[in-house]
Amino acid sequence: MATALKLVTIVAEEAVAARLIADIGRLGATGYTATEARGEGSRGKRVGRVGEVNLRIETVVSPAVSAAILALLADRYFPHHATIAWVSDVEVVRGEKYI
Amino acid sequence: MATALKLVTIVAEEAVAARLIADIGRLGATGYTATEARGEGSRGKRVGRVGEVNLRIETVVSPAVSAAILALLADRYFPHHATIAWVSDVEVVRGEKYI
Amino acid sequence: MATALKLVTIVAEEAVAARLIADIGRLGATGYTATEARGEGSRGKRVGRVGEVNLRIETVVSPAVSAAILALLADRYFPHHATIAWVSDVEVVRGEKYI
Amino acid sequence: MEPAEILRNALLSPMVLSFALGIAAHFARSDLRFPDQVYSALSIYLLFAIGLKGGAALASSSFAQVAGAIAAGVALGIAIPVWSFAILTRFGRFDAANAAAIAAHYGSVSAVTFIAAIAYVQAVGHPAEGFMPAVLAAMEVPAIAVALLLARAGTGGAGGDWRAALPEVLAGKSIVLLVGGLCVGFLAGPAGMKAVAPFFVDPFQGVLCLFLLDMGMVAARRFADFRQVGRFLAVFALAMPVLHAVAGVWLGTAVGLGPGGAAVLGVLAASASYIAAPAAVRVALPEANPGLYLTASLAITFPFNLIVGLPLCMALARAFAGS
Amino acid sequence: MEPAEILRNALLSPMVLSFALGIAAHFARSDLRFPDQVYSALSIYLLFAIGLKGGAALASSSFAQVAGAIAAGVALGIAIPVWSFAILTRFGRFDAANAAAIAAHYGSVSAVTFIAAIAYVQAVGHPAEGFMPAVLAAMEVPAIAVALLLARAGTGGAGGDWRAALPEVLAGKSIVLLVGGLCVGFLAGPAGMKAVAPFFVDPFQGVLCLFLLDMGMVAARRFADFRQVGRFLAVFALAMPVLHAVAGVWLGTAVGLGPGGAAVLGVLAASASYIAAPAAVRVALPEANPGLYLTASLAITFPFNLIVGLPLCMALARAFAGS
Amino acid sequence: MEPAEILRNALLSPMVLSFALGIAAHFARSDLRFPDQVYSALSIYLLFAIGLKGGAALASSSFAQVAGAIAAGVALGIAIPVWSFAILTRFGRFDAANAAAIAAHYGSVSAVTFIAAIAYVQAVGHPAEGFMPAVLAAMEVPAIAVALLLARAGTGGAGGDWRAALPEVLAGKSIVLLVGGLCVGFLAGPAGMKAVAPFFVDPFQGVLCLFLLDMGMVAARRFADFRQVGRFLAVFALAMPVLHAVAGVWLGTAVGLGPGGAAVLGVLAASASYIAAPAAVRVALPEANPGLYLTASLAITFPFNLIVGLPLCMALARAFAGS
Ligand SMILES: Nc1ncnc2c1ncn2[C@@H]1O[C@H](COP(=O)(O)O)[C@@H](O)[C@H]1O
Ligand SMILES: Nc1ncnc2c1ncn2[C@@H]1O[C@H](COP(=O)(O)O)[C@@H](O)[C@H]1O
Ligand SMILES: Nc1ncnc2c1ncn2[C@@H]1O[C@H](COP(=O)(O)O)[C@@H](O)[C@H]1O
Ligand code: NA
Ligand code: NA
Ligand code: NA
Repeated sequence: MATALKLVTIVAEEAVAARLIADIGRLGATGYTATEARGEGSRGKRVGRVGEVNLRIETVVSPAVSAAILALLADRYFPHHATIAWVSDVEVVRGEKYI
Repeated sequence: MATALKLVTIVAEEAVAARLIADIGRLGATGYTATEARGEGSRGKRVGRVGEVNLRIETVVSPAVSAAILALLADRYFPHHATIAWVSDVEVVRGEKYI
Repeated sequence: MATALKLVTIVAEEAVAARLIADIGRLGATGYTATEARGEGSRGKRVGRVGEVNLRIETVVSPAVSAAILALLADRYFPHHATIAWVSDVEVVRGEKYI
Repeated sequence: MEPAEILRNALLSPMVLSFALGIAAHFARSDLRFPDQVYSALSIYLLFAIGLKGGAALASSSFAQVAGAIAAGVALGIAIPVWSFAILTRFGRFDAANAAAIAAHYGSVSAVTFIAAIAYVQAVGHPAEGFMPAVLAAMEVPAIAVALLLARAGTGGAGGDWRAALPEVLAGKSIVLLVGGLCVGFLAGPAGMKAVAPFFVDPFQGVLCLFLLDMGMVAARRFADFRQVGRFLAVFALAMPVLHAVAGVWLGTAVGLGPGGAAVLGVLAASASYIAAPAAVRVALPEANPGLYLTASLAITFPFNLIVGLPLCMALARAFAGS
Repeated sequence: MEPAEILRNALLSPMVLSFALGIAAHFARSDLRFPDQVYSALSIYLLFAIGLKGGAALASSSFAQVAGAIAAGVALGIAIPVWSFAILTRFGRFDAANAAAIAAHYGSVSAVTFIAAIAYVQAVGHPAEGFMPAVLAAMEVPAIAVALLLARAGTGGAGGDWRAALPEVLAGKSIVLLVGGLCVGFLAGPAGMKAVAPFFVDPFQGVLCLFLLDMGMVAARRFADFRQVGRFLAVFALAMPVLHAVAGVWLGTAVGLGPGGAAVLGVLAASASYIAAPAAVRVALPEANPGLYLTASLAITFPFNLIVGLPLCMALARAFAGS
Repeated sequence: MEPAEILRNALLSPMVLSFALGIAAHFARSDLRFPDQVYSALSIYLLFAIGLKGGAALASSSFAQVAGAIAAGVALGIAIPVWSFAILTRFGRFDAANAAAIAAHYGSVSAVTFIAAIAYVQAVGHPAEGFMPAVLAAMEVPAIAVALLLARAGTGGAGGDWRAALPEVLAGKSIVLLVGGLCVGFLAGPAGMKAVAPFFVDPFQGVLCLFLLDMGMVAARRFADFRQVGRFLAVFALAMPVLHAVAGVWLGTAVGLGPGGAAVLGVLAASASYIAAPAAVRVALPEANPGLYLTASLAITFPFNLIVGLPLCMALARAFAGS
């Protein structure tokens, strides 16, 4: 009943979020869930104002898609954008839907 | 000190969230944390308007309760409601509190 | 490319969140992401009003820092504050940044 | 006022224009996004404010007149879902759940359409009776109850878990704010209202513009589901409002409402709910498809009423009143 | 104005009625939910607006009169926690932490109660002195400091981490908005205020209604904790406000405030904080139980003051003024 | 009005004082936090409201006068990024991406500064022409397009993905609200505007105060990045606004604007964007450093204009007008 998949969580500045969501869709993600977030990292505090809005995006995907998303992030987003991403193992009911 | 438990994360349309929270409480969850979310999946974009509000609910539970929650979701929520759920392994300090 | 790290998620009442964030920074966390949350647990419903605001904080850290954060929570926050924390294993691209 | 000017008033009001701007923003792929919590704050404000104003007006209205208008509204709320359900199952070949869901939406009422109607009839010189918000409140629930009973009958008792759904509708936020506002306004009276009018009365139409700007984006998003809706339901969503408008204006005139009030009752009958009904239907008839009932009521009937329904009802009301 | 009418004014004001509606909505299990961020925006608006108005009024007040009123307020803010702490430890058998936490709440003041009082005394024809917001601001902190010192003494220096807590209270949002608003209003003067009055003055009471609607739901949620409170604290939460009301009105009359101002000082003394004090106490006295201090101040004393305290203080003030 | 009084008006307006309070709150480490969604609701309100007012004014303006002012604005929007880019690369030794990013910010305009200018010139007795919001809207985009083209040339075609960025800027929320508001206001006309004025006109300055309170905190947060900015850019961020102010006021006078309108055009030229430009630059020039362009425009130029730029432009306009 349950399938082993990957949960990729990405925290990114909102300026690039629309583009990022389109990109992960192209790489094979069938959906995502997003919440607004504040945060702090190597580039200082981000508290939801001019140039400081974070979006926390999570998507349940197959291991292959997960790897593709991470590669894209490392290649195109990390160099210039305030972004972090992590991956964990999850079990999903009726996982075929998300592959 | 740390106990191995399950973290069940459910993203559901808000219309059914109250009922869902009551249900998972009945199945043995001792608490939950909820945030408002947007999202996109097989049923299109959900951006927080009329009929389009998502709630992201997470609850730390024992493996048995986790299985019961997933069974309930598959049985009663997935067929008709915009819902997704995933489970991951977590460690919790003083986990007895959540069993 | 990917490093195995810990994701510590803490749900805490907002009154202590500022202090808590400072504490985890001192223990070695290089950043955090926070969202506002509602919730329910052993101390009743917390719905975002006077004395009832929850903050959901997550931080990607090394196993050692994770252990230190949990020890601090158990020691100083759990006894008197509405707080819960869980830890899961995550993989992070360019993980050296977060150690 | 000339028909041309009435139409101009309907089409070029800041409200309709804001709604159109919202639609345009969606198709321009704008990143304009109304924050969720602000959206729900605006709807709380609008509902509570019309409740308050209605309540204060109730205090100075004759009981007979109010009772007549409410009876007319409730009668419409019971009749509309019955014939809608019959048409949808018989001619549209919808299953019981979807037919009942749609019937619930068209029998119930849209508060935003109502508010636009109140502002419109006032702008064209025929202000409605002040107690009309009480009629709005009375029309919200009956249609939903009737439709859920029909679903129950139609599915042999399986669907339409109306005993679970009704308390939820009655304690739903739109009813609580409308009826609660009516009570507060009634008890506080005109003197109490004076103190809060600079917040609840004067800025009202401006707030409505902002709300409709967002509604335009919401409705435009639903346009993508047009294919799902199908030709039958599309015609239904345009023709039934006209039918209901005629019925509402006629009944309103019959129970003694002035032209403004009768026009507003017509608009109420013509309008389709998209707050109370969807919430109830999601819970009681989860197998019904929101791509049908929400798209029809939100993306077809709502703009149709805003643009065509308002001047139509006004014209009908003036014709019936023989003025 | 007749006593009956004064009472009617207190009970049937849109503010009290909105608060009652909030309570009713909670018990009807309504899904009405005020968005969190809107709630905090409303509280920012209310605090900043009273600061602004007070500041503009300060500019045209005599120094002596202002100083007298502030001195009276601060004296109450020091005395109330001392005797409250004594009563709670001696007769209530509370431990030092809980007694100090409760004492901090009853010594400090509630801005929302203050605002309701200002509107009320104006409605019954005895407007308060315009500089009263300065008194409100001056009364917020001293009681908290005193209570934390008492806790420190009571627990042998272990509890009451007041050195950490006080800067946080002083830079807390209610103080920043109140004192900041006072400064802005004072410097901008009446001319500057005129430009912003349509936002900060005219809609004020309406915004307060919406806020109280939400407060009603918050207070009702606390009713579930009544059992925790216990009989002693319940009596305390009703009796002390009466005592403090008498002390406040008497002192206010003594330092030369008019009946409206004296009544408002009475209300301030009677009111219990639920914004500044809880924030400080959560940090400095985490071992104190919010089920005690928050429930007492929010679910008992706040509605009591809103309904009984306001007309009581007004009646006392008129009696003391011999009018 | 005397120069001294003009300055007093600029420094002690509730707007500037609220901004200063925001800065103070940041340095007092206050926990005052403006909710994110409320912040974006306020900016939607402000942009839409100036659009509406400008649109209604457009209806009653002569075409020639409007065209002249818009032409002057667009000319400035094209020229400013060209010379800014040259100065920054030649003398400041910035790379093409950073120079273009900064040039885009200083060529484009700040809506909040504009709003403050409109309120200011009115307060000192020289109201600006009502159609100035149309000039604001026309000045937002050209500078960004020019700067991205310069970046493209400067990096040999690699940087400055302007074909991707421009549609995003054009459909960006500030353009949609401004231009959309202009259209709605224009079509609804003064009659339509009257109905929504109590929401979009009267409370406007008060809302602006609340917004500036938050902006003060945002700007203060950026002060921490001062070291990154460097001496050259700091001087640039203070000197260029003065230069642009002179150019803008002179051009405004030349195309026939009154002293108020010319002063506002000067302020527009002097102002640096921090809504439209950052959004475009983040997407098209991600390698540019926000610690440079945002800090310069938000933490240096914005407060400078608010405090020095406004009275300066007014004084210049009166001098050029020979009054
Ligand atoms: N160690 C971390 N754990 C969780 N979130 C982080 C961490 N580091 C950075 N972030 C998030 O990622 C955003 C950008 O990080 P940075 O680019 O390092 O400034 C921050 O605003 C945080 O929301
Ligand atoms: N692959 C996914 N990963 C994360 N969230 C998802 C995914 N698919 C769907 N969701 C969430 O679940 C909601 C309902 O999904 P659906 O029923 O597929 O439309 C969406 O609005 C998303 O918030
Ligand atoms: N089992 C649980 N799973 C997820 N979140 C929880 C759980 N228990 C408590 N919480 C969260 O932690 C907060 C404080 O919990 P408590 O101290 O038990 O009242 C609650 O308001 C919830 O947001
Ligand atoms: Na209807
Ligand atoms: Na007190
Ligand atoms: Na400029």
